[in-house]
Amino acid sequence: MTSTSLDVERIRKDFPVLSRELPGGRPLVYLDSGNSSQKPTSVVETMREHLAMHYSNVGRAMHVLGSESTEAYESARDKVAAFIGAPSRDEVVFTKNASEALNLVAYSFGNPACADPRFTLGPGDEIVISEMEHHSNIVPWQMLAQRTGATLKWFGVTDEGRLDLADGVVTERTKIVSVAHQSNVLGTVNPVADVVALARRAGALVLLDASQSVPHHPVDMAALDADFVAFTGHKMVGPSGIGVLWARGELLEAMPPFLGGGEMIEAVWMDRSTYAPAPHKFEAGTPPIVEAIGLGAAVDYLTGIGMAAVEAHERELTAYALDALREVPGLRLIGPDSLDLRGGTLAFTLEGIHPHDVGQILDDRFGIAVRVGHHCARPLHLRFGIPATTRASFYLYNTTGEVDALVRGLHHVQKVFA
Amino acid sequence: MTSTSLDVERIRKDFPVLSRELPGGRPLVYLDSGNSSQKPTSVVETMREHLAMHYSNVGRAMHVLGSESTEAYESARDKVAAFIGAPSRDEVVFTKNASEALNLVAYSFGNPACADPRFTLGPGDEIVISEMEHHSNIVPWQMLAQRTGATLKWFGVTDEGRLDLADGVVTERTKIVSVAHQSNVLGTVNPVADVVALARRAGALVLLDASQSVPHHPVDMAALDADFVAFTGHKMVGPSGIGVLWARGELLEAMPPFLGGGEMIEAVWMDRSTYAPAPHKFEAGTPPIVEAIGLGAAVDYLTGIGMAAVEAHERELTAYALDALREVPGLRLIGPDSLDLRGGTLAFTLEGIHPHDVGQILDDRFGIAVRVGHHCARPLHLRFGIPATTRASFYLYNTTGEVDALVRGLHHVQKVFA
Amino acid sequence: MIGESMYQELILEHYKHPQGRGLREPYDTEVHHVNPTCGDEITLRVKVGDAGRIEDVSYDGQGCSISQAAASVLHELTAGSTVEETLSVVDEFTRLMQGRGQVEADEDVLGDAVAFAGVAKFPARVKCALLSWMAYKDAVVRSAAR
Amino acid sequence: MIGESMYQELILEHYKHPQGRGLREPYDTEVHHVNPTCGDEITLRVKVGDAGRIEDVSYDGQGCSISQAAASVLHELTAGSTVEETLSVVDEFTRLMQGRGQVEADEDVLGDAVAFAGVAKFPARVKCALLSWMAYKDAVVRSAAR
Ligand SMILES: Cc1ncc(COP(=O)(O)O)c(C=O)c1O
Ligand SMILES: Cc1ncc(COP(=O)(O)O)c(C=O)c1O
Repeated sequence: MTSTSLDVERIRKDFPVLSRELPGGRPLVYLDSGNSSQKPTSVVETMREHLAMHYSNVGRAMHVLGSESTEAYESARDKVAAFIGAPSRDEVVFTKNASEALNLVAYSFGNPACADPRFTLGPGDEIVISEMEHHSNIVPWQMLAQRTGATLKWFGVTDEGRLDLADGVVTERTKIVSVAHQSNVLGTVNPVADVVALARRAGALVLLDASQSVPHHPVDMAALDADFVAFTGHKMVGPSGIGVLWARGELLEAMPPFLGGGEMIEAVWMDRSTYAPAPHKFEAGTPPIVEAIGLGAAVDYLTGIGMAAVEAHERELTAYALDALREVPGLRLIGPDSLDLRGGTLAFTLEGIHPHDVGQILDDRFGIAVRVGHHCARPLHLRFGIPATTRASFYLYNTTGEVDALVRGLHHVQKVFA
Repeated sequence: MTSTSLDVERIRKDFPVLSRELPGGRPLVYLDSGNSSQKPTSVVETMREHLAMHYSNVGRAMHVLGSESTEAYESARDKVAAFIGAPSRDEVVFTKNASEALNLVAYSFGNPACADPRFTLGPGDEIVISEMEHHSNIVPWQMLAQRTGATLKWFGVTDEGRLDLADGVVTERTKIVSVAHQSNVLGTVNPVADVVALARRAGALVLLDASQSVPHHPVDMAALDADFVAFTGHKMVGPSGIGVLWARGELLEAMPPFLGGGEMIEAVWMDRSTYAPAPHKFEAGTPPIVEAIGLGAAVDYLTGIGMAAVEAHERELTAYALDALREVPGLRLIGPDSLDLRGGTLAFTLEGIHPHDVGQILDDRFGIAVRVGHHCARPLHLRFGIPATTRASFYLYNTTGEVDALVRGLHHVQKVFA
Repeated sequence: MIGESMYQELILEHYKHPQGRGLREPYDTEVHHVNPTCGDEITLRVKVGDAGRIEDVSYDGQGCSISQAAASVLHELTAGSTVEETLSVVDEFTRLMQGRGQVEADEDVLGDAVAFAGVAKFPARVKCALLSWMAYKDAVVRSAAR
Repeated sequence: MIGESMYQELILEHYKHPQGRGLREPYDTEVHHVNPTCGDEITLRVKVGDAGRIEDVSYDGQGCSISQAAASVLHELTAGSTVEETLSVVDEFTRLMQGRGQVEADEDVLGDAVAFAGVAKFPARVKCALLSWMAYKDAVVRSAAR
C-alpha cells in the first residue's frame, strides 16, 4: 500500500540520508522524527550557499554582505510568520530551540523589574502545566516556582492518554497555563479551545508547546487563540540551533527582556538601557543567522508540499500502524488507540522486554531508528507506571513499508528474548 | 608587501566568498571580521555533510545516526577544550552565542534557589564592569542589578583607550568583575592578571569576555586564571548559532541551572528535578548540534594554521595599518596607536564626515566592508564624545593590499564630502 | 558604483547646507528619536497654527548625510502646508523607503524627497532617511492629541 | 547485524537468570543510582567483612538486558574477593567501556564481564553497562569512609 496523499517516493529523494546504507548493509528506516527530523537538500544547500557566499552579521552591518544576510534573515521571519498565520511578523522571535522559547516566557514572570500585573508572580500565585509535558515545559516552571515561591500545579492524564481538564486545577490564582499542543509520547492532540477557555475565565495567560504540532499539521496562530506558542526548527525539516517563540505583540511589549546584549537595545548608557521593539528585544547578540535562513527554506519546502497533505499522509500511516501494532502480541500502546485527535507518534511497551533492548536490536539488525527511554517525559511514564517506552514517530517521508519493517523487527526482538 | 608569517594567498582560497565579485564588478575587501568572520570551505562542508548524511538528535538517540551525531557533537567539545587549554572538557558549555554565555553567568547570581554565597546578590552588593564593554557585557548586568537591587559599577577608560584600574572600584562588596579580554572597538588587550588580582583580593569572581581574543590569539584557560570565559563561534571562522562558556568545574557545579528542559536533567518528577552534571546541566533542549560540529571544524582549521601565526600576521597588518592611517588627514584613531597590547581592530573618525557615510561610500564604490556605528559599545563612544566610528578589523585572510585599498577609499570619501 | 547614486548631488547639497536647522520657540511638541543601529539622534519641534497649518518645524541632531539631508528636505516640504497634506507626503515617503527599491516614487507628491529613492535599496540606511520623518509624524500626532 | 554481537549469549543468560538479585540484610551501605538517559535505576547494598572481604553485594533495579546482566556479572565477580581486588576489576571494566571499541579487553581480569566488550561501540549504552558498577564503586568508597 502506498499513500494516496503524497508522492512519498519523490519526497524521499529530497532527503539524501534516506538512501544511505548503514554499516553492515542495512538500509535506514528512520522512525524518529519526533525526536528530530531529517533535512531536505533544499535546506542543506540554502545554508551552504549562504555560509559560503553571502554570510555576514545581520542588522548592524551596512555593506553588501550585511544587507544580503539581513535580507535573508528577516525574510526567513516573514516566511515563518506566514507559515503559522501570525498576525504580524514582529511577533515571531527567533530563539535557539523550543526550550529557550519556553524558558523565555517562564523568565518573564516574577521579574521584579516588570510591574505588569499579568507577569508578577509570588507566593500564592499558581502555574499550571500537565502531566504529559516534555521536560522542557516542566523544568522551567519548577525553577520559576522555586525562584518566586509560586505554586506549580498540573492537569492529570487519563488512562487513554488524554488531558484530564479536571475542575479546580485552574483557579483565580492561576497566572499561566502551559501545555503541549501535541504530546511527544502519546501523540495526543490537546483541546486547545477548552484550555484557552479555562484560562481566560481565570484571567490566566496560555502558552502552547507546539513543538510536535507545527511540524505535522496546518497550525494557525489566529485560530489557536493562545498567548504564546513555542516550537523548534529541527523537528520541521529545518536545522538545529533555531527555535521560535510566537507571542501576541502586546505581550511582547509588556514583557521584560530576557537575554541582554547587542541588537536588543535602543540606547545604552552605563547605568541604564532602553530596548528595541519586539522581536529584536528578545534576540540578544548575533542570532542563529544561517539557521533561521535554513528554517525559512524548511518552511518553503513544507509549504511546497502542503501541510494539509503532510497531515493526511501521517494520518494514513498512523491508521496503518495502529492496525499493524495491534497484531503484535504483548504490545501495549501508551496513548489513544484511535485516530481521533492524535498525531503520528506511537509509544508502546513489549511485555517483558526493556525498550532499550527493543531499540537496540531494531537498529542493529534492521537499521530501524526508533527512540527508546522516557523521551524527556519522565513524569508521564511514572503516571503509567513504566520506566520507558519504545516510540515510533512518522513524518512526510515515511511509508507503510517502513511500518511493516517495524512490525517484522518487533517479532524478531521477541524471538531473541523469548 | 606580503605577510611573512602566513601564506595568505593560499588561505584566501579556503574562503570562497573572498573571490566573489560584488554587483557592479567590485571585488570584496572584507574588513569586518570583528563583527563576524567568513567561513572556510572545511567548515561549510563539514556542516553540509553532517546535515545531509549523519544528522539526528544527540544524547537521547540510540541508533546509528544518533551515535554518529553524538560522537561528532561531543568531539567538537573535545576540540574546543583542547583549543583553549581547558583543564577539563566538561567545563566547556555550548551556548548559542557569547551573549547567551554572558547572560548565563549573570543569571546565576541573585537566584533565590541557589544558596552558594559566591552567587548570592542583593542590595549593597556590587557588580563591576568597564566602560569599554560590548552591550552584551553591560545589559545583562544592568538587568541583574535591577532584579536584585545590587549596584553596578565600572572601570573607566583612559584617553589612550586603556582600562583605568582605578582604586576603589573593586571593593569587599564586589561579587563579580566582568570585562573584555580585548575591546571590540579600541583593539585594546586588557591586563587580565591585574584584573584577576584585584578581584581575588576582594573575593570576587572574574568573567572574561573573550569574544575578540579567542579568535585572534593563542588563549589558554589555565594561564588566564579567570573563573568564567565567554566567546562566540561566528567570529572564529565558525558558524552562527554557537557560543561557548568556559567555567571552572567547581563553579559550574555550584551554579543554579539557567535554562530548564530536556537533557539538562538527571531525573524529573512533577514537583522537582535533579540535574545532570556540567556541561549538560547548562545545555537544555536540543543543542545547536551542527553548529557545534561546525565550530569543531573551525577550531581544526585554526589549529592547522596555528594561532601564533594568526596572531603574528594580524600584528603585521596592524602595524602596517597604523602607519598607513596616520597619513590620512583628519583621521582620529580611537584606541591605542602603538602595537603594544592591542589587536587588529582599528576604529577611527574622519573629521566632518559621519561614519555612516564613510562606510557606505567604501562599500558602494570599492566593495570595502567595514563596520560603522557604535559597534554595540555606545557607552565607550559617549566616553569619547562621539556618536560613532568607522572600524576596520582584520583576520588571517586579510592583506596589506586591502589596507591600501582602505586608505585609497578614505581619500575618495574625503573628496566626495570636501 | 552601484549605490553611489544614493549620494545624489541634492542630498549632499542639503547635507552641506541644511535648511531650518536649530531648535526654535515657540513650539507645541518636542520629540526625541534615536536610531539605535547607528546612534543617530534627532530632536524635533513642531508648531501648528490655525487650520492645522504648520508654522515651524525646527530640529537639531547628529547623524549621517542621509539623516541630516532628510531632515532638511522635511523642513522645506512642510513649510506652509497643513498637517494633513504633510502626513500624506510622509506616508508616500515611507512607502518609497520601505519598498526595497521596488516601488516607483511619485515625484509630484515627494518633490525633492524623491532624491532618496536610491536609499531604499539599502535596508540598513532606510532608518536614517526615515528618522526625522518618523519623528515629525510622532510630533504632529502628539500635538493633535493635546 | 553489526551490533548484534553486543547481545552475547552470556549477557542474555545473565539477564534471564540474574545472580544474587534482591536486597538483603545485613549491609554497610546502600546506594541508589539512576541513568537519566533511559530511566534505568539500581539500588545496591554492600556488606564488607573482615580484611576488606566482600560478604555480599545485593541489588534490585529495573533496566535493559545490558544493565541487568552487568549487575548479575558484578555480583558473581565480587563474591569472595577483597574490596581492593574488585576495584581493580571495576577500573578495567570502566576502561573497556569508555574505550569506544578501541580498547582490548583483559580477559584474565574481567572474566565473564568481557562479554560486554561489544557495548563499548555504542556510547549511549555504555552507561547501562556501567550503572551497577559505578553504584558498586560508590558504595564501597562510602563504606570505607565510615
Ligand atoms: C567583545 C564582544 N563581546 C560580546 C559580543 C557578542 O557576541 P555574540 O553576538 O556572538 O553574542 C561581541 C560581538 O558581537 C563582542 O565583540
Ligand atoms: C513536546 C516538546 N516540547 C519541547 C521540546 C524541546 O524542543 P528543543 O529540544 O528543540 O528545545 C520537544 C522536543 O525535544 C518536544 O517534543
